[in-house]
Amino acid sequence: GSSTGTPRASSGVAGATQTGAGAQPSFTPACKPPAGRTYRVALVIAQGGLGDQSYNDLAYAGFTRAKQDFPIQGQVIQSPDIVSQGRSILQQAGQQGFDLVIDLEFSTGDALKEVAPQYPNTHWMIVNLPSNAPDVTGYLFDEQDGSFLAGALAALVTRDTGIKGINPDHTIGVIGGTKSPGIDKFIVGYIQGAHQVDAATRVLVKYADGFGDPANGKQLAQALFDQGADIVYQVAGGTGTGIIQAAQQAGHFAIGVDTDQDSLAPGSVLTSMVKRTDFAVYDAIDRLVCGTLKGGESITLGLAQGGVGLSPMKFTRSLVPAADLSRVDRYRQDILSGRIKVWNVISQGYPSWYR
Amino acid sequence: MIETAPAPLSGGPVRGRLPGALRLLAPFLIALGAGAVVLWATGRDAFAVYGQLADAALGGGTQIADTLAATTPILFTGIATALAFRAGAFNVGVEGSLYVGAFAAAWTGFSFPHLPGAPLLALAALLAALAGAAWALLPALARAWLDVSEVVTTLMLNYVAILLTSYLVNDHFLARGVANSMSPMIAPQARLPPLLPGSQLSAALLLGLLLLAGYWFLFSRSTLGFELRLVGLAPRLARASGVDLRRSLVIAMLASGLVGGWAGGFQVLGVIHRFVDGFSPGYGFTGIAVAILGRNHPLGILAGALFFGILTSGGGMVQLVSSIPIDLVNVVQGTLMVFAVADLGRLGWLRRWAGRA
Amino acid sequence: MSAPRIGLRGIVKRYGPIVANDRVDLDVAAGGIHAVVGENGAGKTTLMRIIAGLVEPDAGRYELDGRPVRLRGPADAIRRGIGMVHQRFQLVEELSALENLVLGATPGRLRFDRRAARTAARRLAEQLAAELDWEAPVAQLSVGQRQRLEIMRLLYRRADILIFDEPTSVLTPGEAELLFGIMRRLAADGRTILFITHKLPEVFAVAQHVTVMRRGRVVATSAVADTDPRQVGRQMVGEDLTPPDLRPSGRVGRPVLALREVSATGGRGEPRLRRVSFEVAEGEIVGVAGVEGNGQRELVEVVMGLRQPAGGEILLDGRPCGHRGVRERRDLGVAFISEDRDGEGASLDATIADNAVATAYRRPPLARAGLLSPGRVRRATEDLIRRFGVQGGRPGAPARVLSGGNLQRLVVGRELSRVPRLLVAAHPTRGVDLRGTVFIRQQLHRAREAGAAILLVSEEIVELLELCDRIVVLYRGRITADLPVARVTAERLGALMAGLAA
Amino acid sequence: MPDALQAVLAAAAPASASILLAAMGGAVNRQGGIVNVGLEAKMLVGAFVAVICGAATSSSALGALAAAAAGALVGSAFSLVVTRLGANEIVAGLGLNLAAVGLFGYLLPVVFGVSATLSPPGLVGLPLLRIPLLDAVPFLGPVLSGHDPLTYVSWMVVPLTWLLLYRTTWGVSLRATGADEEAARAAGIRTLLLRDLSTAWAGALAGLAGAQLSLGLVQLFNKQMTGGRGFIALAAFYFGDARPGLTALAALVFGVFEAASFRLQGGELAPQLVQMLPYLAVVASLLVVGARRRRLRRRRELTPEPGR
Ligand SMILES: Nc1ncnc2c1ncn2[C@@H]1O[C@H](COP(=O)(O)OP(=O)(O)OP(=O)(O)O)[C@@H](O)[C@H]1O
Ligand SMILES: Nc1ncnc2c1ncn2[C@@H]1O[C@H](COP(=O)(O)OP(=O)(O)OP(=O)(O)O)[C@@H](O)[C@H]1O
Ligand SMILES: [Mg+2]
Ligand SMILES: [Mg+2]
Repeated sequence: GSSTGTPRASSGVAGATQTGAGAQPSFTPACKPPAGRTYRVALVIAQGGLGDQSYNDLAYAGFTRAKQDFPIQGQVIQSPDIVSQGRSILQQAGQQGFDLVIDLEFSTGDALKEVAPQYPNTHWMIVNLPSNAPDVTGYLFDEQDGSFLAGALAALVTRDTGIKGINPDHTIGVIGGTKSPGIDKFIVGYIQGAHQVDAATRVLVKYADGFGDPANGKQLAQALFDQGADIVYQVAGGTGTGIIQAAQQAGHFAIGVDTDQDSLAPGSVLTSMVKRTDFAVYDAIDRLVCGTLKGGESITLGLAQGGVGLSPMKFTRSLVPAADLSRVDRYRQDILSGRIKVWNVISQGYPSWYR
Repeated sequence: MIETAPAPLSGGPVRGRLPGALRLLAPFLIALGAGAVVLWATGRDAFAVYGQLADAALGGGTQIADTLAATTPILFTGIATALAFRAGAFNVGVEGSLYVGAFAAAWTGFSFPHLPGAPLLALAALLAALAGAAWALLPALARAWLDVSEVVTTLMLNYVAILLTSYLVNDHFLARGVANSMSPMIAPQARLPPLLPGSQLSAALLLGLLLLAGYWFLFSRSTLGFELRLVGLAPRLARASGVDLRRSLVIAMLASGLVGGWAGGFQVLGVIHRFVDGFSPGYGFTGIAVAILGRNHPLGILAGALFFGILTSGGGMVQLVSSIPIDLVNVVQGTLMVFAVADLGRLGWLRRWAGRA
Repeated sequence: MSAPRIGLRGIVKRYGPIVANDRVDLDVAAGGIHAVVGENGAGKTTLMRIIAGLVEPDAGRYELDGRPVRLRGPADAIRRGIGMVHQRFQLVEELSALENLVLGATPGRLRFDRRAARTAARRLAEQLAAELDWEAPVAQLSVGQRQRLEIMRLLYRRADILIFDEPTSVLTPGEAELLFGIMRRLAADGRTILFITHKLPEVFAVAQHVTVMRRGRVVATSAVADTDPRQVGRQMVGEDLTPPDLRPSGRVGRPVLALREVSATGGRGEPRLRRVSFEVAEGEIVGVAGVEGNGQRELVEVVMGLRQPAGGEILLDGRPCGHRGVRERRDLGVAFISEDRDGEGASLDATIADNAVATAYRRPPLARAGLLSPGRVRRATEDLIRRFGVQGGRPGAPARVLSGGNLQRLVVGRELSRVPRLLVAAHPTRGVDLRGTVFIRQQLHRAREAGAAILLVSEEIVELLELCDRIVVLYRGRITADLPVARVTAERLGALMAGLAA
Repeated sequence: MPDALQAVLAAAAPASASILLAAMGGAVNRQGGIVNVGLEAKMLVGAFVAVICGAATSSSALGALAAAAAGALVGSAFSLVVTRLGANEIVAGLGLNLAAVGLFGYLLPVVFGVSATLSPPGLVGLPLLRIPLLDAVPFLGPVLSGHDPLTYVSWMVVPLTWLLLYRTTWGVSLRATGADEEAARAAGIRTLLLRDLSTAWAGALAGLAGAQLSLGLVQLFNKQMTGGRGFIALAAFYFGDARPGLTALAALVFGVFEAASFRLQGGELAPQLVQMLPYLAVVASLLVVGARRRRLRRRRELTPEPGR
């Protein structure tokens, strides 16, 4: 049982106006760090390792940022064999009396449940799992919501042959780095969003063989374009850079993920589904330093908090009819108000319509 | 083409004039020297780093336990690979056997929660072994009857095994509520008892050592072992002496796959306690290095497995105290591998220099 | 008179404890054939390898035309015109004859000029009056052809000192004659030829000088004209060898091996055995006479179970066994001395002990219930080494340290360590010295007298006549004659082997 | 259907080029007696150098050349350890791969300030060449035309390799070295040097393969971008018994089935099952080849001598 806290960061609900581009969480310390005390924080990197240009890299970015803003001594632990070694790493981190251990590896969730209680002086943070022990804080992302908006936008745009690079058939695509619930959470949201706009939209799904093979990503994207897609959502980290290049060369569109990738190929990246893992890490450290990290709670970073959302579309906003943009924004409001419920693969399992 | 295994695999030339034990040790010393060069090249104090590594890997009870835990799967894959090499079969498919074995064990573990511990463990081990051996069957038969290079088939089947288990876990046996692809937990009674609470070290290590003893016994005390050795060393003599080359080849490959299956199975039963998609960092391939480093000799295999175990566990843990990135550890480990098999004794000038010094 | 073409002074070569060459002095005159004889392990090959630049002497002086030289490897030797035809041919089996001919001898040029090579090849072939299929991979050439190819390689490299290490040990009588013709012609052209053999008649047939070695030393060098076989034999062995009495007692029992209309085909599907039928009985040695390549190998393989017969029936003690594998036959008491010593007979990489027990490791006393006793294996090996006089290596050493003849003693000892029901022996005395030859023939004789049935494949007419009760002649895969030894003479046998009507 | 097939083939051509290049180098290396497990590393080095030099000189051609040179360099170093220090080529190769991945993982953040992907400004990819006449051919046009230069190089390397191995003294000597080193040395061949050269050559081709990935298929470097292609190349030359034709065939079979699998994905079959396709295709074709060989052999061995 864990109450659900809300991050104070949702402060600047500034740009909630235009499109899906929602709140921008602010990277500013919530308090003045107490002088003369340095905190020891460990960041345990997940399967796939640094360089996935996705989940791990983002968390690491937030971690480095926090190191600048707070008096912390941070260690990044990357194991060649995290799945087997994860538990030992947590155990030894606890033994060495770290103040906060940030665990990015999902498969160590159960280990954490057993290890955390042994070290009451250490705080623990885990991503994408609800808190499962007193000292453990869970950070949850509503990637499905952001992906829903991406899917809706894509479905709208793919019908609009007025836009250069858009073909007549209502087909869009998505490429996942690997087949796993964490990725399908994006994909299912994307499909649901597309079908919300037009149930007839064809959404083609393909998976790459990892997060570091851009050539592979490019070939998959080309296969999608051959099959009539003109917009491809990439949920594949480093592999996605190849997908974006494919879109650029084919004169079609890609949709970026995790960070705002619109500038990677200006005009060819329709938008990006931004996910602020970096902020989650920053926030946890912030709370640690400010003494507000209670533990035993799960913090959700969704559209409302700016944990997920669409990019401002710096280069493509002009291409897309205002009507479409505002329609996407309406969907956003509906999700916030709960009028639209987007399917969450992780908490709900797979929907009957996606296997 | 019958002789698919590259020459060096048949034991390899006896190096230098060093006595047995030292001969097995020498490469590791040379290798550490080479690794030091890399470290200094990246502006780090090699001694300090090695010190921290050693401390992280061996600095205390838990550290040693975790290192031994990291050694266990490599010990299994090392034995598995050596089994095939000895008989002249270059099986690079241990990784594949490991995956299917791991899955079989996990499946047993979570499918029969009502069975008591002992029989459940036995069943899991049995199915892991069967799965692993089955994975080596096709390459074995293809090599024996069709003279099809086992290198290609086993290498390809590795990818197939990884994809197959990924399919099974994603589409049929997925644990709820987590972001990555993994099976449900195995029943508690299906876990191998830990040797040291608070560490990952499980009884699997003992099984591994037992297996190693069995490996030694097979090749130095049994007629079957003699046959397999003869086939690997002198196939034509073996054939003329009445050894059935096909049978030996198949036996060796299946034994290799079986042990590979255990490598994965016991990793699941002892450490991970579930199947996780793509969990292996390449234990199977490390096993190749271990077998060759150890010249298929039981003690050599043990030394090789420990060597990599220390690097894996130390390389991970050292980051808790120092800022040496894993990539640098990989560079060092890679260099270590290269030079561990090099014979600096062949460098005339070095020998002379050593002679003078 | 001018300095000798080759002059060796106090050459010493040690291998661990063994002194392979012990203060050897040797002069070889230009433009002649110089024979080197000696028992197995006497150091002949080692000495020749030193001359050919393959082995560095530990001490001593090496002169060419009176000028001291220090060879830096075989390439250097070849540049100075010295080439060697080894006991084990140095040909690359996978490559074609033509490619082998020019291999390593076309420096600088990138393009492999087949036409030029072929013309050179044809010229050499004419010079040696020996044609062969230049495009075929060497693996498909007969032993004789390979040897001639080796010779042509040396000539292609303009060698004028040619060293032959037991060239005739692998040749049929006919091919040996061919070789001698070639050697004489080369000598006549002023080339210098060194020639190792265990067969004294050959020495007196072709050589002008003969050097005798014993235990690493040169005990005598003399002009052939001034000596005789008995004297040379005595110098080799150190004593007179009284030829043993190998006459059969004639107590022949029930048939052990029976072939009925057995056919077999070779690797490329060509027929090799055509409806062969004969029997071998207890206490009988049946010789298979024939020139290499007339089906002997296939016959042996079929009998051993190494090759599936294409037709016909093979009976062991009356029971059909055409379908049985090698092991089953060995378990029925079949033993096998292969003509292919370094492959099927023994393994140079395996230890002497491994080789010694390669066929007995499954039986008590070495093994019980699948468990092997290393102690027993070692003792069995030492026992074998003692009983069959294998010299030059301990059980733990790799078999490659053994000289050719000693390795053969090891193989023979292994197969005869217990009296077999049937012994299949192919060229058992190839490359074995006088004493060893006598010894091995005695072993075969004893086995026969102990009731073994023996199938002896050989090209040595002497050996066949000396040992056999009956001789069958194999020509073009057919049995062209099956005679009791009393009814054959050397001449008649030679004619039959050559396919001339009896 | 035909245009689906056409699309697959057109996609397979550039996709298999890197494997083809690396496999050809590996084949030559293997003929010389060295099993090159380190191709992966050399491809990675090539891909990296190609991007760096390509950007620095803003010429993709120079980038590719530099990649080849770098590959050859690494290859030679690797070879020396094997030939002169008697290192076991398998372990050394695996070690090299590990070291390379680690090296770039270390360099990218420290030196270039990126985590995995490097696409420096001014980087120009290889052009896509339209072959005038070929272009017009009905079905084959798009298949054979419109690829990057290195793809065409990869095709030309196949006959080149054949010439190298069977029509040059160098090739003959190399094959002799691989088949029977002792005999080759006795024939006066400098076997070690020859092996080093063959490994350098393999390195150069692997380097080009890397360049084809990082300048041809995509225009950027990623520390994992070789994605195991070096091992597929290994399988290819084992498949082809190190003979150019068969090796190339294996590489193309893999490429075609991979391209096909990309298009089959998204159907009824689970993605992982579809992804197995290229690997299973390689195994299956090996079994077919083996089975046919065996049937022939047995028929030959077991035809009884016809009675007169
Ligand atoms: N010299 C050798 N080295 C290694 N393996 C060998 C050797 N000779 C035979 N083999 C293997 O032993 C097995 C049986 O060999 P054998 O020559 O008996 O085949 P075979 O009986 O001709 O086969 P088939 O039954 O297909 O005709 C084959 O797998 C072959 O690859
Ligand atoms: N490479 C080696 N290592 C160790 N011992 C060797 C080696 N080569 C030869 N010997 C030993 O040196 C001695 C002479 O060997 P060598 O081959 O010269 O004899 P040989 O006269 O040629 O005998 P054979 O007539 O049987 O060929 C033998 O005792 C042999 O065991
Ligand atoms: Mg459209
Ligand atoms: Mg000799």
